[in-house]
Amino acid sequence: MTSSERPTGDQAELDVAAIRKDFPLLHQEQEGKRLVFLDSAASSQRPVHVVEAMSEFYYTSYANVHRGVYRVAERATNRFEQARATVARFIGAGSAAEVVFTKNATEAINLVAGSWGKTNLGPGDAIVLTILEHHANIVPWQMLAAERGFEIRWIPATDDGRLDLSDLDRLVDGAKLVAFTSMSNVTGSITAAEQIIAAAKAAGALTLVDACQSVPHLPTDVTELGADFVTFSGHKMLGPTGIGILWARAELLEAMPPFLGGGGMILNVTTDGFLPDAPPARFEAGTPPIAEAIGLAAAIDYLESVGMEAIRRHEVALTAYALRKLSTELGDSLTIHGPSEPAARGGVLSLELHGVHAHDVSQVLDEHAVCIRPGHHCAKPLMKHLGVPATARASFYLYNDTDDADALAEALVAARDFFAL
Amino acid sequence: MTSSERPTGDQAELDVAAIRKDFPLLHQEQEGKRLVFLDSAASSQRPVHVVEAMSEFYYTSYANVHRGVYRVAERATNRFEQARATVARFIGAGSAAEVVFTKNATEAINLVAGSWGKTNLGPGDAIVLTILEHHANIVPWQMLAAERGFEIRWIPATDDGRLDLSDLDRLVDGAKLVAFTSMSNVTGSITAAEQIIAAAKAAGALTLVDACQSVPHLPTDVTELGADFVTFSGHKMLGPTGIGILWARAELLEAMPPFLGGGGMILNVTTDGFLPDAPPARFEAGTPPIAEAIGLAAAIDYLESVGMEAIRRHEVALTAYALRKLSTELGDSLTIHGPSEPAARGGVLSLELHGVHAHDVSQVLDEHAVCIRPGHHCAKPLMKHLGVPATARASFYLYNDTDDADALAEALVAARDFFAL
Amino acid sequence: MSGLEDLYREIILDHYRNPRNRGELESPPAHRAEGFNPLCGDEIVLHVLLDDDGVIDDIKIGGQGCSISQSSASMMSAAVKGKTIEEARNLTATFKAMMSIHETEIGGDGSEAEADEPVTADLPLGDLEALRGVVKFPVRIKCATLSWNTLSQAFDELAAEATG
Amino acid sequence: MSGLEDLYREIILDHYRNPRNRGELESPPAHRAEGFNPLCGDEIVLHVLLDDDGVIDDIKIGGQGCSISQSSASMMSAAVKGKTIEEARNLTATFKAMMSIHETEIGGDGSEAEADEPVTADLPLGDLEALRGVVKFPVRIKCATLSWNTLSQAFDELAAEATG
Ligand SMILES: Cc1ncc(COP(=O)(O)O)c(C=O)c1O
Ligand SMILES: Cc1ncc(COP(=O)(O)O)c(C=O)c1O
Repeated sequence: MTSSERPTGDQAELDVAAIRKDFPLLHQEQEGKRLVFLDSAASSQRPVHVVEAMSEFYYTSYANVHRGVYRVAERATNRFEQARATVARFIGAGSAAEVVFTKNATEAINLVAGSWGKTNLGPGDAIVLTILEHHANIVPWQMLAAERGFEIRWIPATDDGRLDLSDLDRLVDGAKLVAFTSMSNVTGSITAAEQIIAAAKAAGALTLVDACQSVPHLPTDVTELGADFVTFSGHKMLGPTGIGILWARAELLEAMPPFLGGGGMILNVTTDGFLPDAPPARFEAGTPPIAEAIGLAAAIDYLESVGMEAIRRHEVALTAYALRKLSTELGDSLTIHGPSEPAARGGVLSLELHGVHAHDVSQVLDEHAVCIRPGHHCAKPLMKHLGVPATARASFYLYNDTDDADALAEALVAARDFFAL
Repeated sequence: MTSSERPTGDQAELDVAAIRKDFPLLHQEQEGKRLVFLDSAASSQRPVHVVEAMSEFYYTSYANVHRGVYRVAERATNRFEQARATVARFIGAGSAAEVVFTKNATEAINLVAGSWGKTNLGPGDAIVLTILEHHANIVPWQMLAAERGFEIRWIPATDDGRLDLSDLDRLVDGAKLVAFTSMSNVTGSITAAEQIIAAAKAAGALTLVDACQSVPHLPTDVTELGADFVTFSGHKMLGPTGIGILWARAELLEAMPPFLGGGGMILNVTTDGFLPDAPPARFEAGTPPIAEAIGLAAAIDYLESVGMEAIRRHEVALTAYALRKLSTELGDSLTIHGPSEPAARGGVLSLELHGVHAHDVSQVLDEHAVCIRPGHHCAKPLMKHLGVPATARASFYLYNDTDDADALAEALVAARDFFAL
Repeated sequence: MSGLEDLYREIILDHYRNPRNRGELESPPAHRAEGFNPLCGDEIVLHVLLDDDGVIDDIKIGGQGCSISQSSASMMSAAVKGKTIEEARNLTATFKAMMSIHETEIGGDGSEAEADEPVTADLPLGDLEALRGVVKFPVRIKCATLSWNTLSQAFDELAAEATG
Repeated sequence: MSGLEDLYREIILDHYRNPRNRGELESPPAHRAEGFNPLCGDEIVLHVLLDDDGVIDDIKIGGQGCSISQSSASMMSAAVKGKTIEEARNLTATFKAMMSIHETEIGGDGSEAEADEPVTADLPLGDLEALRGVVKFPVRIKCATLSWNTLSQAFDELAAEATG
């Protein structure tokens, strides 16, 4: 509210006020204050463009896809497949056939475990995970390991919540898969994907990148990255709920057996058995998230119109500002987990206000209309490593600015004072 | 277009003109003709109420569910759980905790196979399916059977596409599960669920009812039905894509291991393993279809405001009218698969225009703005049984009336004449 | 911040800052039970020691959590110490009845059924009354009930051991 | 119904009603290949008999399908009979190039890559030109290409047998 009075050089590149106009949810007030939404790492808000693209689709072109001959069904199928092509282009995939639509990133990882993992992992084998992982990239592997009896190794973390890669070569030696997050959803730490992928390749292991936190915030090129599997979710990148993405190299998908069975993934079915179709259809049993794919494509259009490079620069600048501001205002009473260097991290700040539990911090902040998320953020092994039961996580996106960081700092001071002995 | 001139006694109960006003897609014209949408068995259209409920939710109350303390997140969680309660009430479930949200009905069936099936079926065991099944209720069991080595038995069908239950007791004897459709998506035949469930119970087998085609069109009470698992999809009942439902008896869900692993389904995770949460959370790994649940609840509100009994009566009357009309206009040149008695079937007509392939029928009908679906309808075993490669399927819903049936008959006559030798 | 003062009554903050019965007991003879709030990561470790008449001889609380879950656990420990299992169960029912108004709305975990449990007693809650304000903050109800649910779990486990 | 007449040219309907080379060949010596259109259930069963010089000595078509897939198969059989594998492959490329304009849009099955295949020939298509109208009906392209894809599959299988 006082942004015009303050230097905004840090983030002048994005016209945040104009962007915010596109996000109706951000226009609301709470207790007479502008809502400050700092929970995009859990799920982003979405611009009218996305919501209206879905409404327009439902109102003009909706039908089930892939099997209809009539024009409306043909339109629906075309738009659905165009959405797949949009996703493919956005992440630099070699072909749209490498893009599989799932219900969320979690299903995408379960798909890799249940299809590739089930046919390639057994007793004597090993895979490598990291202590930074979200439960989505842990539990599917633990479930499979319980069934198939392979070893799970863990890349440890440093005290400030980055990966400790000092022992990388030994850890990946003999492993069949290295599955890791591109950016921690707790510490914001950006992992050294190139280094891990190179080490995995040298060891003959495949790589899965859980890119949930990076695809929405950083330019992504899966081909350049050289990974084998990349997974992410629509709802964290301005898209709707109900859709996630698995990208995988075409040869891998072609060699993988189906994950879920049903309509749309077969060439033939008799009472004796079935013949699976080619990817990506093979992995999309049942009616897919049709309107959600249209919404996701609209979200990508929106992100591209702002520019992924610009979004990244904006977030780095905003994170730098917030780190400074919070340490000025709260000093020793606050620990911010994660790398101190803004360029090494995304706009995710995991806060520990000393003597105040994250739940209580979040409760007080809500009174100030500041929305953050307390908890383990589905990363309990990392919480244990950091020695905290929970953190209060504030996360930025393209619609946040220094006003929001100021509001966060102010509310945190109030929380500290409220709970002061 | 001439409905005012014709007797409408058959279906006077529903004000179809008023209902149609709520469905923007149905307002479009194609080649100067009103669009006649007869593909609801594949996926229904949706009223503004449903689309607007989702938009409103995204604009005012969206946040990821279950973990936020701030008010917006609390609102989102409440509305999501209220949607679950709405579904539970709509189908007569004992408790909302018996309702699991999946991405579609196909995932719901795969969940039962991958969780209950995987822990309960092995060599020497048998399950029973029917020749009427959709691939969604075949392929998951074939995949599991290939892995675990149990037998699949098949309830045969009669020539007119109903179940042949003459040998039911012998077929279910010693089986652990009987999984069957409540209504064929090809022949419209309503199966004798009570009889099958009673026989299964007597044999000590559990039952899974694929209710995709009945829940949208008939009053449903799962408790009264006495089944163990019931599955259906949102998109066939005026709801959005991206959401399906598994209902199961609480004791069953409680005893079942997780299906997909990830965030939201655990009590605790360490590097050594994880502790699953209680149902339904146990079966909802990752960010659920949040907005889709809101949309589905709105769809249920809409259906209830019209009345499920009234919808059923309307469809029976309309089907009776269509069966008469088609046989009058097309006589011997047309075969309509399925029971001839309207009360024994849903509003799904699988047509075979002699000498004209379903694909070609559908193409000609599209020129008349009549949308039907040609193909195997994901029921290849049934197609084989009926001795056809494909049928042209027309299906009715609450927004269809005798005008639509007339348009269908007229377009079919044109198709016959076009391809006549 | 009037809403906040409703939630964070002085007595709650006092129990949070000076938790009663904090610690562990040797197990056995004490029974150990662990509870998780999967939504936020709060954990509670209860140790309950019963005498031969089924009276709670001692109870200790471990684990980590927010002010609401910690103070509720602390107050609970003080309230049930010296009580029989049945008395403690009745107190639990009374407390959960106070909390149940909204629990069904945010549960999604079958807690609905809980709300239907017959409330077997309507006991005076004493200090615990201070937690009534939590009802206005539905997400926090699970914090307040965590220790109580864990206590019920401990009793169930003990009963299962006895019969099993 | 001008659109329809574009799709259903007289020659297409003629091949549909009077399919050429309908039937089976003994296998071996003929090679048998099966193709499915998963979208609609159309099936095609090809039998191809090659002579020692790799010339298509005989070809027979079985299976069921719509007018577009059946007539395309019929025309294909007439067009490739007496041709070498290479000539037939070139004809396939030419035909698929004519059809490819929209195939990528509705494929979702990796057909995009196909469209990028170098078109190794631009042969006269003769009767097959009549299928050009299908391009305006993208959903039907898969009907028109089913027999051609199955022919390519047959050649691939033969090549694999020869080298394997
Ligand atoms: C009888 C039946 N079962 C299962 C399904 C699968 O539903 P979905 O595609 O929504 O998973 C359908 C719909 O296609 C159906 O008609
Ligand atoms: C790093 C990371 N991985 C995986 C996930 C799971 O995503 P979803 O819940 O959309 O499946 C999330 C989001 O919660 C995440 O932040």
